[in-house]
Amino acid sequence: MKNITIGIIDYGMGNHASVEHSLRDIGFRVRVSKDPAQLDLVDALVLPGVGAFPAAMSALYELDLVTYIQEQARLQRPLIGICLGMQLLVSASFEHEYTVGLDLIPGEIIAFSDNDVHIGWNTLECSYKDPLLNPSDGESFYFNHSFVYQGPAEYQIAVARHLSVFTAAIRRGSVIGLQFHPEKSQLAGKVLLKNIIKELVDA
Amino acid sequence: MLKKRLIGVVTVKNGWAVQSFGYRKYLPLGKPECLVENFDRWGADEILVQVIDRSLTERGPDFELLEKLGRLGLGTPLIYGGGIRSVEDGMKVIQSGADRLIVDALLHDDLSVVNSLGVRLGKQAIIASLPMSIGADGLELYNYRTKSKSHISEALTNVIEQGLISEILLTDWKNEGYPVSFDKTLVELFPFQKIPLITFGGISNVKQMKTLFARSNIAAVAVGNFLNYREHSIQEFKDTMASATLRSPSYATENSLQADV
Amino acid sequence: MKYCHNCLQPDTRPNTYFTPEGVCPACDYFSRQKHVDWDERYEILQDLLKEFPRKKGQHFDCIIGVSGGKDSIRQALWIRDKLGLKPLLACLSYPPQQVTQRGVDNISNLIELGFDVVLSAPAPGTWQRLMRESFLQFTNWCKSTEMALFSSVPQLAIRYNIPLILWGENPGLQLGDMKTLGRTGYDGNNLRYMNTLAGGATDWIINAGMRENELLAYQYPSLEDFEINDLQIVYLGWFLGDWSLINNGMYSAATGLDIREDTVNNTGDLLGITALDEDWVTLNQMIKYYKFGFGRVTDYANEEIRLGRMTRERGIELVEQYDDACSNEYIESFCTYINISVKEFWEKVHSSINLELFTIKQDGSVKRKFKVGIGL
Amino acid sequence: MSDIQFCKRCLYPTTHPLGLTLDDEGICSGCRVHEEKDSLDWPTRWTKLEDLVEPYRDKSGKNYDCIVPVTGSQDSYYIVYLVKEKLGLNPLLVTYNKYFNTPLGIKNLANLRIRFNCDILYQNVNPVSVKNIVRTTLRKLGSIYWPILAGQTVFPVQTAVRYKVPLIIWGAHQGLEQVGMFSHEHEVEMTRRYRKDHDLMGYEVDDLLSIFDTLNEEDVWQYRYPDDRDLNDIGVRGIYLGNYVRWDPKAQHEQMTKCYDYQTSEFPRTFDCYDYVDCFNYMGLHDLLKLYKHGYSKVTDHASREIRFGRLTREQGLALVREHEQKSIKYLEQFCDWLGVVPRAL
Repeated sequence: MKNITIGIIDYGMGNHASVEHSLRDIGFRVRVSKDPAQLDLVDALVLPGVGAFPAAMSALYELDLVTYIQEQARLQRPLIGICLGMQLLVSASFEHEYTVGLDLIPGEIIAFSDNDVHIGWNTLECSYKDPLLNPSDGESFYFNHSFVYQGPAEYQIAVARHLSVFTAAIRRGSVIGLQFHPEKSQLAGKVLLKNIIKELVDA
Repeated sequence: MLKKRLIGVVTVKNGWAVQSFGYRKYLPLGKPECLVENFDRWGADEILVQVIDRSLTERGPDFELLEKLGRLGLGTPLIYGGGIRSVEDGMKVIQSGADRLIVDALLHDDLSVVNSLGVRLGKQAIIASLPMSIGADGLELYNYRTKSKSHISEALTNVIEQGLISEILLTDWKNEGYPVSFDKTLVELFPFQKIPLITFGGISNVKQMKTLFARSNIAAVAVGNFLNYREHSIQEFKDTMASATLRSPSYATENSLQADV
Repeated sequence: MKYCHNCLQPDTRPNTYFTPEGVCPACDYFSRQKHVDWDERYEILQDLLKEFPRKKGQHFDCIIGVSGGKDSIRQALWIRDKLGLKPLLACLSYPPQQVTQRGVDNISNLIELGFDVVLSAPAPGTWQRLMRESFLQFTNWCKSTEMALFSSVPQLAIRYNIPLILWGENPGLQLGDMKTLGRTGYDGNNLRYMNTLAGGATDWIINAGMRENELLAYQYPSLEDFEINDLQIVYLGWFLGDWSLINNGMYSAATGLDIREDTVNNTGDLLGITALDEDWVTLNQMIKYYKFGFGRVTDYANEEIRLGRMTRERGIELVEQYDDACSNEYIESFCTYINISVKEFWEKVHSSINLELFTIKQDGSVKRKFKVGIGL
Repeated sequence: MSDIQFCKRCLYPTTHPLGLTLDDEGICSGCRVHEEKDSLDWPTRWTKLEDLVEPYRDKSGKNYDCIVPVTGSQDSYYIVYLVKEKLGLNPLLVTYNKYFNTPLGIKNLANLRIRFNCDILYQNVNPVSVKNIVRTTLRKLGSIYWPILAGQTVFPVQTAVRYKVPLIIWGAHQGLEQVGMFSHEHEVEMTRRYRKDHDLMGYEVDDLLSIFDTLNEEDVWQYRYPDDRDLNDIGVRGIYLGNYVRWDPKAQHEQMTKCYDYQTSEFPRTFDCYDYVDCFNYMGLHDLLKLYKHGYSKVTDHASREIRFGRLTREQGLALVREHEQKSIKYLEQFCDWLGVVPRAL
């Protein structure tokens, strides 16, 4: 396995250390950068994110990364969005005020019904339409969010259940979104990250 | 199906992980990062690090400790509490690796900061710590800095009812650290029955845990002192409980001495 | 009683059968060794070793039984520095009252040569009682101790998850104990049938009145244990063309072996290099001589004669002079150890003397009826 | 550095490496837990111990009842005495060869095996690897003892897994005895965390490996703790007799000397003649390094212990510490020869 290098997009929103450690433990090389020149050299991109959608989008604009990321998606370079990072991939979000996202995957981010929150470990139900996550079907992953993706079923590749069914993972071509935190899901998280990245990079 | 959580608690005082008894007596345990790393390997569902002498001395969060914990590369979600005074403090705590933060002193000092943190980070990241006890006329909130008891303020009640915080850490502070002593009536009498609770303080056996987990509004049970007396105590609790509501126990295997494992 | 035409081995050793030409199995084997292609055998060994790759997470390639003596040091160094393997050395140590200072120094020497050594030592009290029982029942104190010695390596092989056991000489070939001849010259899995191990039976030990869990060190692993853990004993002697008592002594002396100070007339140990970790083996060799007509010096002489370094006549002189050598000092210390009187000791020894081969004079001295080298 | 405070009763500072808390009367956690020795009902605790070990007695006749780590000194005699004579268990003794063995230590261990008639297993790690590790831990942690502590605390656990004997029986828990880390009633058991945190100063063996250092996998693998799966499969469990027996090392040693001929020796750097008689360096170079690192040495441990037992006043203890703490060390050249280090350079 040629040493795969992952680029974590650093736009100042969210903690890179855990994602970085997780990827290194799996055996990948990691670069954390906001500089497109650096990010061009890596085999796959990861977009982390903690905090609110609007603040994150303005941070991406400030660092002039929106067009860059959209361009990489167009080039079908592997891109994985984690938690808020996943939500940024979609068309728009209603968190606080309606805000346009990177629009790489059609759909919107809306609040849970009656302002509910989804915190804790929940089992992943893979849709078998896309074999990418199948090895992790039935495994538990750590969720920590109060907004969810709503969009065309074709982009949903995994769901989870809390009061109602909601989207846990989306995919469109080489762009993947994970609502949960694989870097905080112990062994199951590492296995999933490894499978996804190897699949996307080898494709 | 969303699982219930067993949280490993590391209480820190003067830079040392300690056992705590009734919020007033302490015994040394070791280096916080050693306990945290161990809970991570044991497969705790979340790890709560509470540094109990930061607000007392106005030194703000223990970023040095958070930085040390960051270097461990934890695979387990981390909750940090201790010394969060402002929105900047809270944001920096999350930036330095904590997944969620917990506030106690701030509930008494400045509720507006709690609100804005909820807005900036999303309320799922915010936990309110309410050490409670039962007084002459019902439930009392304990202020550990002034060692005084009072009723939950109107303002705090609004913040909770407006859903600006995701969970409440309900601590039976009087029985904290003593085996099989958590007072269930605290949960029954607790005014906010809709908000998910993390129960802590004197929970040491599976029987207690089962009864607590049976209540729908209890999302997690936290254990502190009692995780330090046995090897694999988190897995032991999960094995004995053998309940589908919890994630099953995991036993790490890096280099086995056994044949063909 | 007949002697081998070539060397001084009488046909009284258990499980040994001479060739029609009157040559003992060891001489027969040795004569065929001249035509062996040792390079080919070395390749056979290399292929064999490939069948035992290191298991996942395992850091040892093989396990060797060692006492720190001449065979151990030579084997350990050859396995590590020639075959490039990483061995775990397993030493079954005599109890403190019996092990000699030079014996423990030799183990320290092995450790200092950079080897990982696990040393197991059975409970001294039980060991002592079993030695007493063994001597009183079989006039051979080694019956129980040899059970422990032979059992320790396969026991440790199972517990340390190291299936490949490298052993020294094949008793079947070098010493003529035919029962241990396995499928090939180097397969040692029949070692369990060696005279001492008697198929691994320990019934006599159990009747000695000790609880079963006191005798764990004496349990030779069962055939089933061997199969479950796919243990494989390999005799290195089959691959080492120059394997001999004296050669091994020289290899080891050059790498730190400490040898016996006492002289042959007290010990029967011609060059002072055998069984260095304890001194009561001298008694057993003397008793072996009284039972079968050949002792410690005969074993030496036979090897030297086969290697052409000693004439049969010179051998006969040495055997006649020293084959029953055993100073009273060793007899007294042994009797104190197993708590019998010297008188009882001699009564026991005399009761097991082979009266076909010896007569016991009035003064208690023992005379040969046979002529060394000729027989009866 | 937060200001260092001292316990009012014993001589420990709050900078004690195992951690020390003072209560509002200025008495330390160690002294407070020590008071339990005169308040707990020890006969009942002994019955608790008997019930605890009962299920571990081997019924098959094919295995040992427990694993007991031993050395040629410390509390080994009393531990084996309790396990074999009082509990009637059939132990497998295990010992890690630390290579600093005094003749007296070797003799004590040999005598122990004879007097209690026990099987024993010695681990001898090849000295090349041991010295490589010592060079690294001396440089990184200022410790010449790290591999010994690592070996002594892991070989019994590895043996429990390899021999499928789940119960390991230790003497007293050092954290409890010195700084009252636990109450006796917590009945604390052996954990990998305590070993890494305290015995090994926060460094498990893999933490010593670095691409900049020549120390390699082949040197260190024998010091790795068995993984959680192994421990769980076999049900390995380490208990401390000190939680069930009123632990008084001085009295115990005297009893063992009288009944089982345990032998002692004098030390310039402490008044206690029982502990560490089996080691050339524990009370020598190691003790000096302890003083440099923690500001106190073994004599303070011994004095604090004796003060708590009421056999010394604080003033007498302080006088003994002052008298012994500055004494010179022996066997330095011998250690330097062994490691291949020039004394000045050390």
